[in-house]
Amino acid sequence: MRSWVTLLCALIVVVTVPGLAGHASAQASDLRFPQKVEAGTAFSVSTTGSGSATLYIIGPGDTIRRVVHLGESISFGPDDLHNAGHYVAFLVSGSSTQNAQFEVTASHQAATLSFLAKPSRLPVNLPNGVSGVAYVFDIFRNLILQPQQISFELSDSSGRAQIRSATSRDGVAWVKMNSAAKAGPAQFQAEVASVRNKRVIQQVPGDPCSIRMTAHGLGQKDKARVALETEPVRDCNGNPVPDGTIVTFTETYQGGQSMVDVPLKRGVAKTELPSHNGAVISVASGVVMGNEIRWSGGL
Amino acid sequence: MTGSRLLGIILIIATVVLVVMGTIHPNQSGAMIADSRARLIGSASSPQDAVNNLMQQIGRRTWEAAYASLANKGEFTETEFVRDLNGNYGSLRSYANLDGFDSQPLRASGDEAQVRARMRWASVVGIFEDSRDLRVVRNGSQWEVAWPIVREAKVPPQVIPVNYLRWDVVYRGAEDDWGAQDVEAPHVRIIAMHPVDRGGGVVILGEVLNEDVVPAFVTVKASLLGSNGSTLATEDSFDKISHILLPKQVSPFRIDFRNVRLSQVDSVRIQPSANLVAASADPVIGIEGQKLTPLPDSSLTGSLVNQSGQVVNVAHVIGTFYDNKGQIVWVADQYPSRALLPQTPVPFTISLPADVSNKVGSYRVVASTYSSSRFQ
Amino acid sequence: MQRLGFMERGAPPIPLGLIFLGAFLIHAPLLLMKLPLKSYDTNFHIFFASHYSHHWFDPWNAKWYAGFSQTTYPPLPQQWVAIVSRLIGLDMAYMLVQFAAIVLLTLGVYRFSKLWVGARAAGYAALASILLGSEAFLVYSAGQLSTTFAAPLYLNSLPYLYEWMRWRNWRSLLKGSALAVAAAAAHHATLLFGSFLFAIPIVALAIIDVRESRLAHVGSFIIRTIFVTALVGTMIAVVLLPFWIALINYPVTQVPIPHPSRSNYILNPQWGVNFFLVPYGAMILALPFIFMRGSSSPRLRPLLLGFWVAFLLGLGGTTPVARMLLGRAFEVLTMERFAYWATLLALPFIGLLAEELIDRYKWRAVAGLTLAAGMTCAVAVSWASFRPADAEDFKVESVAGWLNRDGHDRYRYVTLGFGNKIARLAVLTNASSVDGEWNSGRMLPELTEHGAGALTSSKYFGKNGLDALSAILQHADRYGLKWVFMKDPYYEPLLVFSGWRKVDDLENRTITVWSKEAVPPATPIDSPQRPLAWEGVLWGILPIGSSILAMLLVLIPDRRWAGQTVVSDSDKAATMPSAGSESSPANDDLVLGRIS
Amino acid sequence: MTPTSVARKTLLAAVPLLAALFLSAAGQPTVHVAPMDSVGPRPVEQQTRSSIVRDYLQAWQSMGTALGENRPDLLDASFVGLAKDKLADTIREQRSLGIASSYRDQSHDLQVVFYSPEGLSIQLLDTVEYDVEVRDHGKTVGTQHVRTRYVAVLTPTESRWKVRVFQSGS
Repeated sequence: MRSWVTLLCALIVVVTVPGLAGHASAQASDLRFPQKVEAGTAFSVSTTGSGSATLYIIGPGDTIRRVVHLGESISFGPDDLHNAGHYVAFLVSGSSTQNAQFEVTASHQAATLSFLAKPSRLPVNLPNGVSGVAYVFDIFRNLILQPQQISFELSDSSGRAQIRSATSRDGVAWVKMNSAAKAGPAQFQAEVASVRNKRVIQQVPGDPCSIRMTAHGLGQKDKARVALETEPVRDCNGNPVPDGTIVTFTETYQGGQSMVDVPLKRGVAKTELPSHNGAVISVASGVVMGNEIRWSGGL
Repeated sequence: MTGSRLLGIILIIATVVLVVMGTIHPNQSGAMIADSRARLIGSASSPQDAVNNLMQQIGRRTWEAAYASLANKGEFTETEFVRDLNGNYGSLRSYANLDGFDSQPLRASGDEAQVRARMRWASVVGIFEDSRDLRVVRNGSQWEVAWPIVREAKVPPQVIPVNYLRWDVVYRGAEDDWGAQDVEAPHVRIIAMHPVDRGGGVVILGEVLNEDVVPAFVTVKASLLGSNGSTLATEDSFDKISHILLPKQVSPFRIDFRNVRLSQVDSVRIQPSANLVAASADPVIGIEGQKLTPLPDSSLTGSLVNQSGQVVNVAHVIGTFYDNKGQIVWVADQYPSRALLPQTPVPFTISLPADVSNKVGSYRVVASTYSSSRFQ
Repeated sequence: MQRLGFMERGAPPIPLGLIFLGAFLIHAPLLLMKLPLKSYDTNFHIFFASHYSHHWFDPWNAKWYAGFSQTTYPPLPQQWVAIVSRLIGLDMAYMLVQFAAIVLLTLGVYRFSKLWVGARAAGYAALASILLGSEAFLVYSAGQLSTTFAAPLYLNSLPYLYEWMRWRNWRSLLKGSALAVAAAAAHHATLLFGSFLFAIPIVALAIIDVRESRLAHVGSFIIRTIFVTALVGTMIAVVLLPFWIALINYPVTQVPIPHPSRSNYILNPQWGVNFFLVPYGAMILALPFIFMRGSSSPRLRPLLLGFWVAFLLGLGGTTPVARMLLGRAFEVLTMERFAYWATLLALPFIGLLAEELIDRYKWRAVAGLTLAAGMTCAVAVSWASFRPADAEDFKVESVAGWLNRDGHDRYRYVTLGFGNKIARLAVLTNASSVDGEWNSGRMLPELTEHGAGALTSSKYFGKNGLDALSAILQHADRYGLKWVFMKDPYYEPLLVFSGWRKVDDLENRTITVWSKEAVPPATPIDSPQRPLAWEGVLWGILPIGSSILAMLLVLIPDRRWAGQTVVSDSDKAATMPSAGSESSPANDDLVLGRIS
Repeated sequence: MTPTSVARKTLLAAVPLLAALFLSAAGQPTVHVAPMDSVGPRPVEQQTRSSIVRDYLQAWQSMGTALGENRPDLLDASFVGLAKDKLADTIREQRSLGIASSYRDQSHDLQVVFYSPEGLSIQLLDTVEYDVEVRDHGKTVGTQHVRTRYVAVLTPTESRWKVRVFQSGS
């Protein structure tokens, strides 16, 4: 039994090893391509022998098939290979094939930037709240892997700007910046070698700060109700809180409660609630509490 | 020949008898809901018969017959009667069918009696009850129901100024343009979460805040994780939440898990998700006269007042109940059956479990609304 | 050799060819107009057929209920539709198969009636079957292809089985058994209940005839009867094996779903019209005759009793009989099929009545009967227009188109207010739904626990329906359910308050599309109900094979009996066998050229 | 120990090695993934760690099949934007020339080098070995074994990570 296993293994080795060797030898090349070619540049390759042959260049970005004359050099124009990547070449002449591998690299000249700026909306005065990521591409939309100096600038509506620069690594650079204290749209720009890309970041007011309300009776109009109105609601940086923000009025009285969620309109929230003598009326927006009023003008 | 035809005569008689039996004592449990309630409308020889007959007619929506049987039909029109039961302005009642009823005599004399009729209506968002104390009066040998009409409120002619606050959303579009900005999803935050064991299952109670400056369409999903990190169950808040939250608005949420015990749960993963949504700040709903009713009818009552000029067809009130330490002990909801007309209070009642009722120290109610353009 | 004969009075019997021509003239135009497409269930059968046409050997259909097995429903007519659809498309294939069933019914009624009455009366019965209200109701209003396909096969099988029981005719045994098995492969309920309502009267008739005939031996008759029962039972068990496996492993235990045919037709007169007046039509006028004539002739009494039981069952909840006799099956079955069978059982009487009226009143009777039958048929055919399956006719092509584009079909969907259009939609779209119309095949707990039918019609099932809808919407994530197509605004508040958002509208804004965020794409449900591969192979071979076998077997010529003579006299002869002549009344072969 | 027994043992020991060689030739590529704990600026979530590798390897499969069968539609599942456009162009060129190329990846050595702060892009380097076989009108032109480094940028879509930049070179 063991001898059969031995024989089988020997056979496998005998069959496999020359195969592997052949595989390795297939990579031996007589075709001399430059090891690296910059995308969009012209170059030529010399050949040996005589007669005609077919040249195949295959890569994930480009495919070329060309009939060439052996013994002459093969020329490639700037438009022939412009996608960066690893290419394999075969020169087939009759039964013989010559192989080669080479790389097309991205141009060093940045032409476009993919700029990811996030978030598109954030509260004011938030440290490191804004992030920018830039990918640098050449004119053929190849990622430029060589380091590039990229400048990021975030300028708010008043013109104040934060500027940072970063060096790209493997084609990407990133920064984080603070949002400004003043609400409004801010311009966020990335720039490399005079190539710019802009984004707009909305800097919005933060939570309301110290909500204050007043209460007054409706008099003859409706004695049973009390009118409530806030002062203009602002965040802690003085920015007006946007209209539509909900302000909750709650009236608590003996054995009961009334409440209403009112949106800010033109900066203030106002409503009417049933009037109860001795009722405590409070105001809040989200988790921020405002002042309290003890109402003594009710029925 | 007479004998030979006897079988035929017997079969005909048996058929008639069987049909009569099936009609006098119908058992139509396999029939459609509306059909299964069909009964022979007999004579109203007692107050309860009169009420039962009326309820059957209401259940089968034979409005004309029901109205004709009333003792006080001179006080209102058939249209008003139908509107009382069937709703108006696209309210929840207009989406409801009588699912069942029971009647309970309260008092009776020779010529007059009072019977309480509890009607259970099945609506698209669940069951609601309508209880009416009916006066039943004798008319000759028959009894007739005097229907306590609830007239739909009439809004006085007026001009209500409208300055709509409305958000619309324009998205970037489907084309792929890497790095181009799209509008940011709203930021929401869970500000409270409390799991409790209840009724053979786990209930997650909590509150979510829209901390952004734009409206958010919010859904809260929760997963119960076992001790080995495996997910025991995942559910979402479904309608036990106010899905559209305006900036800085807070909504309670409740997520029910059946057949899981809290002891099996190692941790809870809450996943709030928020999307930008076109929304309007109107209508503004005041929730007035909120009052806790103690046991045995433990509930929170109050009334909704539509402070805007737009009719709200269906409203949804959700109550958050806290203990004295401020921890959420229960979240419950109700859909009032009537439409909210401008400036017209509509009562609501949120029922509370008896055991929770004792613990409630404070509460908070939010209302969300549905307005269909078809009824404006 | 003695043989049974009937005294034929007056006019000769109507040739069967003429009856077939009548069936063609009445039903072919209606079917060419695709009238059944408006019915309740036609699209359901087409949906099943559509699946067979794409996956012949895989009965697992992922398009409904997130996946269900079609082995839960005998496949024969749908498989024939699938085969024929390769040539003429699904819709016309359905019409053709339905037409074949109608023609087979005339033949079946003729042959079945000939067991009870003379050839002339049987011819009238066959003619009446063309205009039968219940047939037209089932074809054009209910769309019950399986029922109307199985009944003719069964009716054609019974005379052969009678022949075997009485005369030990082996060819008849083969033919009758094959046809009975094919009938079972077409519809299980027809087999289960038809065996009682149709076969027991036949057995009783055979007993009567055997007792009156001094030639046959009762003992051997009993053995033959048991043998044929066992044979047919075994064959059916084998041919429908995947069906039995599904039924045994997953019995229909879901909460019963209400159906109007179970209501009391007097207390709910609208259903009385639908399930009694329309199917019976002018036959109601003949009911006294049926009872009187059926009871006056001992040989007709088994038929009368069979008719009476079917009649009572067909009355649904109008009498307590159906509930008592059927037990839980009452909550599962729909009752209109019993009315259909009752009318089929009544047809021999109708044939007799027609014969007598024509003999007595000549052309006046012919005119009156034609008018009555014609009106019955006309009302039943047009009933689908008076009381359409859908309140509104609308197209679902736009919905299917929407689902099939932009990867929408990666998610599941549900419709609201689409009625039985969901089957048509399921045929057209690649997407899968959690809803469906084949309630016995569904396994999703959200659907089986609530006692409601299709989600698309939830509101008609009251609280149960709405609970089922809520439950499935609540578990949208679980099933990859991302889309709701809403035709009926009734459901809008539920969608709004439970977190669904309107994302699109179709068909001139009459259909709105609602979506739920963050629902993961649908994944196949790993269901233990999924049939094994060998079951799929059996399902693809045996039922259709049984029908092909039946067709081949009926082509075998019957042995001809020598010396056909007609004996006996008086009107009794029309309903009683002559003691002096013993023959197989069923020896009219199914091969058309040799009939009549 | 005799020389025969040594030879026999050596051969026996070679059996699993050879089996592994055959298996790897016939089956999936070998994959090595560098730890992602120190990737910045955003830490890689546990779920992303597995999905990113799975989706990237799936992209190789898709690319191999798409280039082998000249079917650009097969790219949709795994590629987006630039990468998809470039590969689709290549397939169109191949198809017009009657050429097909088969990519059989044998090993991947993956290293995630950048995960953007907002989580919208992730960059990885892949030292990959693969065989590329070229056929002209169905006739094999030749096969070459390639070892190179790929830079890939993946971005999240609704259901998976898709390759947006796919470029070899150092």
